Amino acid sequence: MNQAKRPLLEVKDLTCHFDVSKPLLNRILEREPKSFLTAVDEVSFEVNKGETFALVGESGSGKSTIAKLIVDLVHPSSGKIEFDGQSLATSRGQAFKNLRRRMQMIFQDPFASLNPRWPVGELVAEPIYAFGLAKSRAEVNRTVEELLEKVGLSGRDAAKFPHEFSGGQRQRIAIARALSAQPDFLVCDEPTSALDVSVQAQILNLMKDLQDEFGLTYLFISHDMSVVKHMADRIGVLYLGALVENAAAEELFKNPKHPYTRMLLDAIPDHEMTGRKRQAIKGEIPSPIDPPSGCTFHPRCALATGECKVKRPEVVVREGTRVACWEVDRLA
Amino acid sequence: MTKTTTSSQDPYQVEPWWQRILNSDLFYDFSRRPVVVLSAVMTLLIISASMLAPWIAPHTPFDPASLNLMDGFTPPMEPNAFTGNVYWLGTDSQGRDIFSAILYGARVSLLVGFAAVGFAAILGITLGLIAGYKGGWIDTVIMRIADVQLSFPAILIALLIFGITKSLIPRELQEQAAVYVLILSIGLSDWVQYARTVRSSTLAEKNKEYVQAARLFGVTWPRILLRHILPNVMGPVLVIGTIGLALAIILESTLSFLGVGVPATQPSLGTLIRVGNEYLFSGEWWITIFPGLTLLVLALSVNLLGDWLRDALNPRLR
Amino acid sequence: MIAMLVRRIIQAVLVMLVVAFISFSLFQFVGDPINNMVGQEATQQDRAELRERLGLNDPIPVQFMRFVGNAVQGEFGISYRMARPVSEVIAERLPATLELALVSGVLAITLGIVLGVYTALRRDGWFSHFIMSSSLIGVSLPTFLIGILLIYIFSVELQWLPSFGRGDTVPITDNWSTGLLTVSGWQSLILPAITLGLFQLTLLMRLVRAEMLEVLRTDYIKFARARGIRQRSINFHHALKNTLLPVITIAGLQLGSIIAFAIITETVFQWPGVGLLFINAIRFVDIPFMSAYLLLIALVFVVINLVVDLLYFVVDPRLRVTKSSSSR
Amino acid sequence: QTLRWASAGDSLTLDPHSQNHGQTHAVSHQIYNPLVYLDMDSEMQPGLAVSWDVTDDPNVWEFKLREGVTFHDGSPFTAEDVVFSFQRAQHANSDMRPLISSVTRVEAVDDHTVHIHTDGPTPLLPNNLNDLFIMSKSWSEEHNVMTPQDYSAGEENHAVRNANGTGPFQLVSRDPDVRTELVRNDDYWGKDEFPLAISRVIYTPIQSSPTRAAALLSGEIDFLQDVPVQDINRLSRANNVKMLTGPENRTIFFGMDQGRDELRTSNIQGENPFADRRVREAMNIAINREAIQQVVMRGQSVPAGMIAPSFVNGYTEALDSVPETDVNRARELLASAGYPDGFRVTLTCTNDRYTNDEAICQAVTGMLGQIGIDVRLDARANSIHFAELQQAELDFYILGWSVPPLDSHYVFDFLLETKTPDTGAWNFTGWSNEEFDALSRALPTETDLDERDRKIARAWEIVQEEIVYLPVHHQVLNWAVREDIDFTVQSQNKPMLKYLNFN
Amino acid sequence: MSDVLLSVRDLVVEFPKRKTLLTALDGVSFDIHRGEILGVVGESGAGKSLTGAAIIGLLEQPGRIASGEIWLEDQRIDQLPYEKMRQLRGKRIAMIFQDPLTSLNPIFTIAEQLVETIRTHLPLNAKQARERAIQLLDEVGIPAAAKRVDDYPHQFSGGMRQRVVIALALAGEPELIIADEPTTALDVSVQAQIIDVLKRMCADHGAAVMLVTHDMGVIAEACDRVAVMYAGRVAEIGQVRQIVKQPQHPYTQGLMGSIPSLAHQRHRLIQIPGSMPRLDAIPTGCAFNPRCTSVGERCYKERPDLLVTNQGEVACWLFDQGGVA
Ligand SMILES: Nc1ncnc2c1ncn2[C@@H]1O[C@H](COP(=O)(O)OP(=O)(O)OP(=O)(O)O)[C@@H](O)[C@H]1O
Ligand SMILES: Nc1ncnc2c1ncn2[C@@H]1O[C@H](COP(=O)(O)OP(=O)(O)OP(=O)(O)O)[C@@H](O)[C@H]1O
Ligand SMILES: [Mg+2]
Ligand SMILES: [Mg+2]
Ligand code: NI
Repeated sequence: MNQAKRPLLEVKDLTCHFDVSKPLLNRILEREPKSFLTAVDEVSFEVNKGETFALVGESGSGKSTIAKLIVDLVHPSSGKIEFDGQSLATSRGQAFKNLRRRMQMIFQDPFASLNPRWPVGELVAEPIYAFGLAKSRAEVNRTVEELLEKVGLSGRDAAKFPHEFSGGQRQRIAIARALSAQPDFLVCDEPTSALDVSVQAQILNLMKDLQDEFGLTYLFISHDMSVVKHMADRIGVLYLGALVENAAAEELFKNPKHPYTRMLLDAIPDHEMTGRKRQAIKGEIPSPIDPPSGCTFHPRCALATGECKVKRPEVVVREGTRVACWEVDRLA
Repeated sequence: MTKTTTSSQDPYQVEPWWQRILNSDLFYDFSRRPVVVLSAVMTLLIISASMLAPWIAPHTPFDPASLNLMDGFTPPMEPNAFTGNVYWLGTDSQGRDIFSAILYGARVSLLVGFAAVGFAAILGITLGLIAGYKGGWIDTVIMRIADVQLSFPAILIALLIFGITKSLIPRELQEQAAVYVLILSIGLSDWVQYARTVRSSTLAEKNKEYVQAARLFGVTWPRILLRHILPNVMGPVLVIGTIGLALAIILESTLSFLGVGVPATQPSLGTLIRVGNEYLFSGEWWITIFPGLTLLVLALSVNLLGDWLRDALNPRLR
Repeated sequence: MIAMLVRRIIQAVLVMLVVAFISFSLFQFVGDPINNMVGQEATQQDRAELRERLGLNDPIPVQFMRFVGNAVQGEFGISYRMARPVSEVIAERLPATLELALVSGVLAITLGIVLGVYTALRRDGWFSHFIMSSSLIGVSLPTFLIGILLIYIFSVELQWLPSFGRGDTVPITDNWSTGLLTVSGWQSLILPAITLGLFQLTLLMRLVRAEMLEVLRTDYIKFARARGIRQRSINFHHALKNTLLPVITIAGLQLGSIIAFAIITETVFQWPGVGLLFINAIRFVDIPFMSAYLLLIALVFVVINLVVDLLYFVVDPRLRVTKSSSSR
Repeated sequence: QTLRWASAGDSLTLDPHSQNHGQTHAVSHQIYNPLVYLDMDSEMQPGLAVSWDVTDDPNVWEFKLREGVTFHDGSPFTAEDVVFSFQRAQHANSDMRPLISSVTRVEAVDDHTVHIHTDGPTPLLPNNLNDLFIMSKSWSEEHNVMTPQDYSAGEENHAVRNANGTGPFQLVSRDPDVRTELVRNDDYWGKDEFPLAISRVIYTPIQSSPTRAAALLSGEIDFLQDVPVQDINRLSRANNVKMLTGPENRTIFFGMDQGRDELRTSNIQGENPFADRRVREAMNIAINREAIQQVVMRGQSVPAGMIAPSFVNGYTEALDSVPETDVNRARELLASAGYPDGFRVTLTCTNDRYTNDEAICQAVTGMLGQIGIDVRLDARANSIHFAELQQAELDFYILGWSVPPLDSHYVFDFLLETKTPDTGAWNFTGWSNEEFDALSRALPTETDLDERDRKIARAWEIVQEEIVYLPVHHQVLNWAVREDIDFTVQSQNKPMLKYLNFN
Repeated sequence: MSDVLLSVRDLVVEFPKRKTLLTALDGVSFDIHRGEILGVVGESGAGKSLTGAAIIGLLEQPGRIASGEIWLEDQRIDQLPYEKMRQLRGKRIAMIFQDPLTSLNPIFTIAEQLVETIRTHLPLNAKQARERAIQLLDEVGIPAAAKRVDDYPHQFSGGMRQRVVIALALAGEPELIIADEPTTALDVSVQAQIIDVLKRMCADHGAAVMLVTHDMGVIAEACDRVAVMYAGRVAEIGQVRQIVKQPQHPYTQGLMGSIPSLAHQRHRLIQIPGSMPRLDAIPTGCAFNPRCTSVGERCYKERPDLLVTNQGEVACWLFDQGGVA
């Protein structure tokens, strides 16, 4: 195999069930079987080095779960995740530690992702200590200072506590902390959804700058289509845990293949007042515990046929786009 | 709004820790409440006086050999009918100087109170953290034990443990063991509160992203519990601890009053009150009133502090 | 609903078994029951015989099962101290404790709620401040001191109320004679009930107040205000009902505690209830009585908890409706 | 006139033969009558017997019974009832058995004469019958209470809460530990002899001593038996209350285990300091009995030099003279015994049995501390104390002893004779002296009373010389009554309410 | 204009704090006309919610209106006694909060809450009120309203609950609805539905709406006019097209520029440097001066008031004849 062409991250048939059964006694009394929630349903995608892969989808579609699966905060029920040819699940010891280090995550809530009792310097230094990336206290301090300056803060902020910072600044601290592990790959779970637009712009710009500087690879999660469009090279659309469409960003916006993707795009508010008519999304997302049969989107789909109700769609490739829909050709 | 620096100051200047305390909202709120300040002063006063008892007390009431029985029942500030000795707050039935006895008694009460609270807190926090963080059957087991325990009022548990240990410990050790038995029984009757509070805070904290972030760095769970979660759940613990201290002191005195606490040769405030109680109607009011007042002031001050702390640490009340 | 009930009952049984085991262990580990039963003249042979007769040589699980079996039938053996069947003594004394607990419980709960609500609504009134600060004194003074002081003031100095005992009682059934039907019974009840209820009253009051303040800060109260709902209705309809929900649990537990705390009050006021017997039993290491009392208190707690849970179920719609559509 | 009567503890049972316990008898005395009883001055008075004497056979006593007496249920009192009652009191369940252990047979000579046969001459038999109550045979048969309640087995019989006596009062209701109500027996045989001024008695035990005092002050009770000594001052100052004071038939003292090779609770290994007489003497003169009397007892005690109260045959003031307190000499004695630095020992004490028992122990702890003996104090409930004492597990303990038969032999027999299954039942000191044993054992059958007294005196001499016990004081009895009540203290602490009068 | 329903004049809201007096709203002025939807945008902490709360008289302690006037038609309402104000609430001014999950009292049924509100404001008997409640639920798009009216809040999904909240707000037929971020807590996909309902209801009932949000998409879609707030002050007010297409205030310009565009791809977004000042450190002069790209001398000294330009009102010296210098 050609080393250069190998994707940095390869996710294959990733599935994650959560056991959401009632307590044993209730199940016995109410004669209910165990029930599982399928948060991620046979998802496969690849992310190449240096590119940004985005995941979009409504709330509850499994975006965060995929993020956690990749960084091993949640263990998959089946499927495999390979990072640079290695799997976290099977590696041990130093190799495991090293893999961990190379994948870091930025969380949605800049208020909850920083321990309020720790001064910023220690927050940023924690990965350095944990992974043994510095030899002396002085070196740690220097690194922390550099990182803080890199994300637009001052080295002297290290002694302050998180509550003395605004949301945007905190997200910068979180980024600095993630960077302190010297990762190749950053999972960003809605990193700006808690921020104001003006601050969001700062963070998005910073992320792009850092990507240019360090050659970082991003898995970028968002529900805001315009942000996704701005950031991503490739986009995956999730619906009820399944990846219904996976396309290059340009292509997805220009030429959506899956009816759900189309629906999402139609629902984007027209904040630029271009006169585009906005369509409200019909219906509500079904329960992932008891998902519809066949194509899970069929109850909300205008094109659904009998086949959609019973058979799960296979992934087909159309013009470089991988899409899971029986009626894909009709839509085009 | 911690930052109160005016714009002329260097915004990056870091305050030393005492400056931080003095500038904190907590301290500001504290300094604005005379009652709270007063109770803090009283608490500190009683604590330090009892710590220094061997140096400031005029007598050593715990040494029976140093007592002169003839000094018994001396009223405050009046000479004894037989010996002519004058005592500040009078003496009790054994000729013990009440003032010294209060100092030493408060020492026993505070020792029992602090140790019992410490014991309960450490036990409760540990179990609460583990139950909350690990979940699953560990959680179930710990919390069911807590439920069973909660089915018994503290006083009953304490009485029971006291009763059992008393019959298990050899007699010659009992006098010394009494204090430890008290600590054990009060502590054991009290851990549930800590466990429950810490557990629920832990449940909330463990889902916060900073914990997940720490896991990403490969931090092991005991370390996450200790370094990350523990500091964030200490607020409520502090509040329960303070109020618990007052309760423990009262419980100790109640047990001593019921005759199952520390022995009369090493009286705690409760024992002093119990002993003095017998003489209340006979006119020797000072034997019970002075220790009673001390107990009241101590418990009240600690309670006031706890009360204030609870409000002050509750972000929604601010 | 049924599942909850079943779970609670299983839990209750479990609690009772654990407590039963503790009680049982008392027999095993605390002193030799034989020694307490026979005089010192008894010969070694007498003892062995008695030991055999009482089944003390059987394996521990067998003994435990027998203990539980007996306990279920209300058989706890003979009190070492009083030399009478424990169940009988308890049956005789329980009414006194229950009446005392009930009256002080009612006192604590009603006054606690009323004062709690008042202080929450009039947060800055001087009367609220007065109540709040005096309530702190209430929790800072040990119960026994309060009792003694009340006796001193109202019995000795003022001679208004009796200082001890239950006053005249009227038999209702064979075992139950009540003091609630006579004037002297009520007079005798006042001081102990206040002494016993004061602590719980303060606790409840502070709880109600905190809970009420919390509720008054919620969004739905804010929204109710924004809809122009009348202040009265907001305070006493919207807020109070939500406040009382969590208070139910605590109030239930308090009622249980009251029965246990009666130990002190009964000692001070010479109230002829089970608590008084218990404290004596502790001093005398009267194991049968101690274990029976333990089980009794556990039972009271368990029953109260069960009732509270059911009550909760009835009043809180969030629990009642099982087929909630989408709330996660 | 109703009398509301209170004491610290309740009667244990109304079955008169089940328990040999002071307060139980005190209550029973109101309902039942013995053949003879001690009146308020502790003088022996005819009860259901009008006269008694030893017959020609020194082993047989003859009692003439009172005529025309009826039980509360109206049935007549006859010799059969006496025979029955003795039999009942000799049953294994009865606690009264030891008092009449010498009785072999009781025989009804006619309706109003009984003969009591003993195994050997028993000159002091009537003294043992003070608390031996007579029950109705027919009533007992009817209610199936032919045998006494088996107290330790927790048995309940009809006689426990019901009573049918010949006494001055009749039971109305009984709620143990709470309330017992009696009314005057208008058919009482002595209704012309005694004032019998009370028509109704309500008897309540009140455990807590301040409450007891408070109840008296607040006028909730009329007659209080166990007055807390510290409250005496206040009570006597109160204008609605009157204090009654008198010597009590009880002496408080300390016992030391002198027989063992090594004490259980001491730091001295391999030898028993108490075995050395010098140690015991040192302790004896280290105790400041005056101080205890003045402060702990508020003057309500008589410092003691011997372990028997003044009513007892054999008591002399010389024997009872209190040793001079002398700390220095005590130290010297200790040093000469080989303990210049003292030693450690645990003193076990009751806290609910005798007047201010725990305080006395505390005081003694301090006094012994002053001569270098490090005493650890363990104060506990009397039931535990006595249980452990009876298992001979205590090194150093407090004990109070009263002598209802008013004779020294009672003291010797229980407290001083060498411990064997038959003698020295309460001698837990391990002390044993052959000469003493011989003297003491000769007493019961010694019919020459002068010779008997000489033997008693010699026996006491030995005891005092050996310092077997450390006497503390004789208790003083305090009763409090409403101002308008005319009553006196009875040294047995058994109020005979029929003597009580109102002014 | 003649049909001004609500007029806010120089509103100042203060919070006395331990050492300082925080001025959270500083001279806010704007009008709302009948039947109009006025959008209020701004960064978090700009004072949007406070404005709404001040209007309906529900400022939280220790906040208080320090000066300024609020007029509802010709009635001044900022100083009304509690009871008078209460009668206005729900009847003439209603408010919707951000979080539908917590806005409903969990232990009362929807019917109980609706009926109580209706009967507080309208002279209907219980039966009529119930009918009206069902009708209202129907109007806001609750399917099978008659059946679901007796359900408890927790039996509804988030979007449904927000509809119930809207129904409750409309129960007294108010003339003005203050909607404080009514869609932020909801899923993107249901946002549009809620905005639709709100718009339709206002059109049908002729009520004016003050729509507080920081989502420009919502503004662009729903509003007639927009007020942009910054640090407790109004930076700019104008027609929505005007604000979106040709923002005048440098802050509005920055704000609009920082939104990623669907239409054209840029490598970097326009960003306003820095962040909004804390309330205790608002710079003198124009509050925006540290972040402004066209800042001049005057901006540091004098505070600009709203200046009427031909395209709306702007608080910026750039639009004063005197200029920024
Ligand atoms: N620990 C868990 N246990 C049970 N169910 C879970 C768990 N974590 C997530 N889920 C469920 O899995 C599904 C996917 O959740 P996930 O958090 O991945 O969604 P999301 O796309 O990130 O949504 P959002 O946009 O709201 O963040 C949801 O239905 C959620 O309820
Ligand atoms: N109770 C209070 N005490 C002190 N300051 C307050 C209080 N309530 C609000 N503020 C301050 O007033 C300012 C405006 O708050 P407001 O809630 O109106 O902001 P907002 O524009 O609604 O923001 P968001 O978009 O986050 O809802 C904020 O800086 C806030 O910190
Ligand atoms: Mg998510
Ligand atoms: Mg807001
Ligand atoms: Ni701050």
